[in-house]
Amino acid sequence: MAKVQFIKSADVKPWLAELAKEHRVFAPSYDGEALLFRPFDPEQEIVLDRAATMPPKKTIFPQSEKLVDFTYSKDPENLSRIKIDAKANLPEGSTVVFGSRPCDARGFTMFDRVYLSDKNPDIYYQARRKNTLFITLACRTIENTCFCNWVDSDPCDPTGSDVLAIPVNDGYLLESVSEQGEKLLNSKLLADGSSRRAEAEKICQEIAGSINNTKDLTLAPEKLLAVFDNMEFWEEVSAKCLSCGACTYLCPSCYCFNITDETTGMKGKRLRSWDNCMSAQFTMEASGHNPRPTKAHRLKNRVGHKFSYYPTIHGGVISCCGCGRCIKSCPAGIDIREIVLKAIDFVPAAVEE
Amino acid sequence: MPVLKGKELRIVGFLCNWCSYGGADTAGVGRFNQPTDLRIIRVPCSGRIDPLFIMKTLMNGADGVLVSGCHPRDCHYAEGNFYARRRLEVLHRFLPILGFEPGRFEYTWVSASEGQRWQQVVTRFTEQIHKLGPAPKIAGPEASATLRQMEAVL
Amino acid sequence: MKIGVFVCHCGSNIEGTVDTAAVAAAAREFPGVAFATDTMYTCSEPGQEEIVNAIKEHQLDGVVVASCTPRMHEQTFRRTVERAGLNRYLFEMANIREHVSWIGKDREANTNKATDLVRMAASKLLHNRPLLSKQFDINKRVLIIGGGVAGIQAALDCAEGGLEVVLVEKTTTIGGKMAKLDKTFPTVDCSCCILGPRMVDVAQHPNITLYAYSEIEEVSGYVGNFDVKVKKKATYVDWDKCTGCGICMTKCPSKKATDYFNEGIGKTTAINIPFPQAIPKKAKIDADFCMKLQKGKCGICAKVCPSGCIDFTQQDEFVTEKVGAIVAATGFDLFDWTVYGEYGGGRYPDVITSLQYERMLSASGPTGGHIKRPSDGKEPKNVVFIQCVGSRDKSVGRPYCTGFCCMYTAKQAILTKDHLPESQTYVFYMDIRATGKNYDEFTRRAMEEYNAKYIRGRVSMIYPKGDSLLVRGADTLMGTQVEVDADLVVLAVGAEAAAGAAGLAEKLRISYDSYGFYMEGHPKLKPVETNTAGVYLAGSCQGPKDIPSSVAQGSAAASKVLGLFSKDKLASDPQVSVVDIKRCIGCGKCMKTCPFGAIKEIDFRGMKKAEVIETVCQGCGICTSTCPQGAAQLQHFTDNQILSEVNALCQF
Amino acid sequence: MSVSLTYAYYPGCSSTGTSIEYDMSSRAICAALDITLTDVPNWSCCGSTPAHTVDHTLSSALSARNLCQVASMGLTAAVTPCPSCLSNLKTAQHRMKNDSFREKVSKLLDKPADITVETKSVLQILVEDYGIEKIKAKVKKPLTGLTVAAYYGCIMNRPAEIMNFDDREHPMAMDNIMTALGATVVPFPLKVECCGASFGIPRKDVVMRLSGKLLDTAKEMGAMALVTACPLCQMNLDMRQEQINSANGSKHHMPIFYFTQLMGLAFGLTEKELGIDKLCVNPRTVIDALGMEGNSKEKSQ
Amino acid sequence: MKYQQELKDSIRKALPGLDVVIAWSAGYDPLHATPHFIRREEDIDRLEIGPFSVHNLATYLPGLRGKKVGIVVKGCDSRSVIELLQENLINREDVTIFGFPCTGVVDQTKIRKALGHTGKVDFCQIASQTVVIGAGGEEHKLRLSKVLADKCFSCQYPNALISDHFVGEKISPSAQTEGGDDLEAFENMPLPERFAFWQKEMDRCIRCYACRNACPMCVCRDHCLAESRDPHWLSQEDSVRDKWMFQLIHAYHLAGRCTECGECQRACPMDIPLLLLKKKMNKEIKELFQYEAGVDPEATPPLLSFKMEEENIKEREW
Repeated sequence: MAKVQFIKSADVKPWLAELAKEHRVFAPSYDGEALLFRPFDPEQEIVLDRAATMPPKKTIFPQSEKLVDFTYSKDPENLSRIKIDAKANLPEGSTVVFGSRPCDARGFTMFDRVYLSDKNPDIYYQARRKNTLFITLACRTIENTCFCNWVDSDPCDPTGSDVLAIPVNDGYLLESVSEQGEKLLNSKLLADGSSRRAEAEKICQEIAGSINNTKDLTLAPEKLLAVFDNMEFWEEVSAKCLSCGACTYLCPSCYCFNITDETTGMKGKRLRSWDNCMSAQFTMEASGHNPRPTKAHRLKNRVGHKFSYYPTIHGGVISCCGCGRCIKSCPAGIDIREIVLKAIDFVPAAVEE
Repeated sequence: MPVLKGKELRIVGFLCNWCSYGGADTAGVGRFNQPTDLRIIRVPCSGRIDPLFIMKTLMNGADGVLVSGCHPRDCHYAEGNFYARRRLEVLHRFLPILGFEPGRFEYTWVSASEGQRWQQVVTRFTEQIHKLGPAPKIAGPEASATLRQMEAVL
Repeated sequence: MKIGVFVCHCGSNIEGTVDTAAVAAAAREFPGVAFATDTMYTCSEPGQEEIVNAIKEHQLDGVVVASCTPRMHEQTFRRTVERAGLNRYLFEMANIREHVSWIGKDREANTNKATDLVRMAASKLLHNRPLLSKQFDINKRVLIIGGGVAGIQAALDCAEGGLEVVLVEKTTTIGGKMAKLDKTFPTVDCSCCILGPRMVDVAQHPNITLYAYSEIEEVSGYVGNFDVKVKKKATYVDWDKCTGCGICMTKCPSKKATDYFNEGIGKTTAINIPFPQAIPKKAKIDADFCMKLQKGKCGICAKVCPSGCIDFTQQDEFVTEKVGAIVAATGFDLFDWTVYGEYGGGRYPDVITSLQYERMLSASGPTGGHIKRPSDGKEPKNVVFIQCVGSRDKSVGRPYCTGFCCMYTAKQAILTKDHLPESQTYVFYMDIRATGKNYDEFTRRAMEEYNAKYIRGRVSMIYPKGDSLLVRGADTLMGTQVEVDADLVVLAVGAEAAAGAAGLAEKLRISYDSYGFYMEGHPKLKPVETNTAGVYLAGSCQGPKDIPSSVAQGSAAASKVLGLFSKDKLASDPQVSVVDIKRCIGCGKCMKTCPFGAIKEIDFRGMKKAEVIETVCQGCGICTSTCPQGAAQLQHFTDNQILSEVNALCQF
Repeated sequence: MSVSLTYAYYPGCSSTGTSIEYDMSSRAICAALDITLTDVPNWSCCGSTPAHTVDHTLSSALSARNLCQVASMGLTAAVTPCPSCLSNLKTAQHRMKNDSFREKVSKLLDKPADITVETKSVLQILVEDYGIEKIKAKVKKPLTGLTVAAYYGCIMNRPAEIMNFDDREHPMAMDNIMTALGATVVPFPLKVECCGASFGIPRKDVVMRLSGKLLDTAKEMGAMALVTACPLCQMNLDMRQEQINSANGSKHHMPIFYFTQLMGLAFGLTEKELGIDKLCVNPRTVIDALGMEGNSKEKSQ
Repeated sequence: MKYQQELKDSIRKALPGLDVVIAWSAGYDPLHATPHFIRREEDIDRLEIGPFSVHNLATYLPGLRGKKVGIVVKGCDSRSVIELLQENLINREDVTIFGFPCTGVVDQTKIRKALGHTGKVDFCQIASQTVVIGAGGEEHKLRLSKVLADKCFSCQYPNALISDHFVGEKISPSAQTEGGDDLEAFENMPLPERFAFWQKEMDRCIRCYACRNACPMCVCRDHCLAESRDPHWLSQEDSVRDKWMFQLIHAYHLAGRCTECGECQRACPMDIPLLLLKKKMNKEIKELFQYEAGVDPEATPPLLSFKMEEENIKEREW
């Protein structure tokens, strides 16, 4: 049975300060005009009434992470005999993310299926994932770009979170989702919240009820495959794409990476950094050949991967959490919903014999 | 190891092969004493010096960058230093917007015969950099704490 | 990569202030370095052998030598590594002598700096790639600029060697300064008698094309294939027809034209042939003084000319010559001594230059070889020579020694006594520099046999006193002031680069010093080469020289040209730009900025791309720093090579 | 252009004594030429010989003090007739280009030393700012018949990089003025030679020799009179002419004018206001002969 | 927008000779427009021009080289077209330019700041100088001038500088001639503060390169130095150094070419004030060479040319 606690709005910061003694705590605050998950700082205002510019993706999947430090050393007897010492840089410590949205937290479940497979777990991801807890805030308003309801989720979806916080009148109802989450709810600043449960449920229902534009994407995997070879279709939908990485880098469920070694002198590091399937470098081969030479090919990959290929191998789960950041932040105003619907509705022209 | 602590600062020179590198050689042949901070990178022509090398050098933590080429009209390649002059001047004027002191980067002309002038240029530039002191260092990827302090200042 | 590092002691030149062993020890820790040692003289034969052996023994595939400037020995060591089977570009030098050991004595700082320079060289070397030359055809013709004794010698030697020679002379006759001299030191033989036959040889040699009264307008191209535009200035005389009879000169009514050949001693006619032995012996009209050209009236010369060669409408004409090598032999001019107010600044007619005095002494000169004072035509009794006028004088910006003035002053003192046995000569000098074969003996003779009174000191003032000049100076040996009543004062004016030398250097793309003298490739080892391949120097354009040295240089330059042309094809320098066709977006910015037109646009699968013409590219790298996407990369100085040096020096 | 010229006027100590006629005539001709000279209030010694042989900083501070006075007048240029004063003012300015030297001077002055004021000699403003042509136009009584040699002395133009006026070896400013006034100017080869002034007290024999040579040469060149621009030169040649004669056995009787006096005469000013009567060697015969030839020529034109 | 119908007619006439016409249409909500590629007659109806036509469509031109392209441009966009023509990156005969008098476009960041929260926008009406936005159940009335992009205040070229079809009447440029107050203010900051400022701002860069890809003059695109190993200017590290260095590469490569359209800053999802660097570069270029990019298709950018004697460079004084 989940633990249910209540916290007054005014107590949020003191509670986070408490948590910060044991964990790295991230909460949304402004950096310039961008709302980001930043290390908790009591001096800074925590902004919870809108979705952050960037999901808390970096907390588990850093933009660039140093996987390995390596050092060359020479045999003094024979300088051309070189030894390499490599040291893995496994992440340590635990992290709490406060104020993530259901879509943000759910995004990592898309990662999990890939990085935490039994056969080949990614130890770096694993280490962070295990030790990163999400206190997720249920959404009270649905933004124009939101479409979590299209992808089997909703504004109060606890999937992927450790604690779900539902905004109620004068504070938040905190519901533990995981065991680790339950441990976070032991503060003296929290009071038993059972009495407010009904109020919270009502709020959740109200929000869910306000959504009326749900689309059925069941056919998406199959329909997208159907237009796979229709480059004209993809050229048209990608015409305005600028091939930048804003959509992928702001996406809570995009998990591609690239590995590079940077060496200076006798020392070096192996970096894993975000990759971006919109970039011409993505899948660029050493020969200069690129199986995805144009932006049409690449946008096809992004949409296809999320709405067709991933669900095909992961039990129908669409690898998109519907946060809408790719729509909001696209400098060219590309709307992924539009593309998916277009593919579903696409009727191939009758082939004339 | 590379910079003698308390004695030297990191000063990088980009010199064209034909005039200024020769001028530095002439200064050596003439045994014209110079401060030891400067490390010279030889390039064929000042026209080869992409201003981005200078930015990169500063970004990498150099305390000063000195560029020297043939006097205008004397370029071994006829026009290289004319292009260089425009590009380096633009860079020189641009750097302060980034917060680099304007004097961290200078460019000048020294011919292969001007050993003495080279000595003066090096001495003067080195003094200028020592007066400015070590360049401010850019925070590394781990320096989020420093960044937050900066934010507090701003 | 397996790099070998050789840190040179250069005797004590480097080892004196750099701990080379420590540098080598540090180098062993650098990436890629498989072998490092310090050696006594790397450039010596055993030193080079050591490199060759180390390459073989340790299977090195790259070499760093830390020694002197690459401008000195880069070629030497490139050949060394080549001997051991490596590509010559898998080699880098760290200049720890000129840039380290010779400019400071702080051993700790020097060792540290030398280590840094080796680190830079080694990290650049890691990015070096083998480069291979291309062969290209050459045009075996040579252009010689300047028809003085050095240019004449070079022209004749080249022509004798079977080359076609184009000789361009600025004035209407070849012969240069030597043709103006009466006698030469230390033999006191007739200058014109030695030079005259050689001038005739030039005129008659089938391999020599002479453009007199012509200048270089434009030079393009590169070693083996220069295109030179020559401006033939208008003489208003059709030289194809002119026979040099000189009738025009006898009839020309404008007799007040400046006599350049005679250094302004006397006047000449507007149409003139500078002197009887002129080559080519052709007349030229001085437009400034010609009444016909100035006022439209006269035209007498046209009437009297038996071959009808006068053409008042003549214009400058341009011809283009294709040559494979160029020798600059532009000589010197005299310093403008009138900045010396204390010598009258040009106000006293009886203060003249040494070269004017030569013309006065010459039997073919305006005075017929009689020494006469310009002011009143009287024979002088006391003749005072002042040396170092515009030489060794920082205050007028001429700190260097012209070198030959001591000798010609002694010669002129001797000749004065020969011409005027009653005369007395005085020579104010700073030091006597007579360091040639029989030179010192010669100055001694001037003093001892010809009784020239040598006074060691500078002259502070010359002023007229009665109809003579009072020369006041110091006698530093006696520690007194001396005053000499002089009838004639001859200034031993120093030499400076010929007028227009700097402009020509810019066209030739060679460098020159602050006095306009051209820079040789190396002060000792490459005295007639320049840093521009295919361009050589002869004579005083490189620095003041006496006749034998100028002739020697003329021959040296000729032998360099003959050597260059002994091959049928030249190897291009592979340090050229190369465009990565994958990265090129065909924007053409590189083409816009290339000074040599070495980049052309090509079509690659329907896309515009840039391509470098290897033999035209001179390797400046402007395109590389212009190309925003780094597609054009100057080989051996690629972005990554330079960045690796930056990174070796600065890592945050 | 009719912008009137205005300068701060620094007379210098000599002008109150030995060279009072230089001061009088300078003021008189400037007035005649509509050049406004405003005396520097409360001026002091320029820091000349007595001071600068002892202490350079102190000497420069004296000059700097006067320059500050000029700046306080709101004027940007100061003029003095005396080349010695000018030399000192300019040397001080030159030294003060060095920051640390200027700081020392400022400390002595208790205020920042001025480095903006421009300094010139009366001769310099006449030729550079006013102009020979305009001077020529002001001549009422041409000095025809007068043959003079112009003697500048050793410091009017030297050191060239500090004085920055005319040719250091062969100045022509006074020659040109004299020619403009109608006088005949002989080429005078010793125009920048030393008169021996600095040895005036300790080594009179040197003065006798050097100044004697000047008089000898002037006479040889055919000059009737010497014209000077320096109080010390004038004094050596004029006041000491008899001593020179007796020391050298010469018989010179050569009037030594200030150039300003001759300008005044040519402009038609009275001898009184030009201080002609202050001269030691009587110029009467020379003055009386003035204009004879010229006047007749003018008539004939 | 007044001239919208006229523009549609003009495009309709030209469309048969063109492969595509690039314009704008309504975006995902009433506050956004999006680039609109007109290929068929029926696409024309969706065309919309107005204060949300923020995108500089010239960015798409080099990628469409070889096709017959029509493009609708604001005055500022037309300068990018000129610059592309100047650099031979597009062929004039392949491009048909439709111009209209632009009265300014909005700055989404300003709207967001004014409204506080723009996630839920229901409607937006613009009547003369007033903008009425319905968001989150509330109605916000804003003065248009409060939310116009900075560049519009100092706009000197409201009408396309180059066009084949111009609809409407040309309007006169804004009275304010001196732009870049923010630059001036920034230049008055002490150097260490500027240094700190950039580090802080660049820290949040996610290296998505939207700034670069939205820039009409960033023509290297797929071959940018930023992602290349040869040449290897930048590492993939998440460091301020590399991120800042990229902005310097961008700014320097734009020297004398940037038309200050502001797309870099607009495109930045992290709202980094990137335009400041370009403004500074432009200011210096203008001072040094009296040159402004994107005005004359025949001009040569100043860094690709030189003079033997440079009037405004006094490099010998150092």
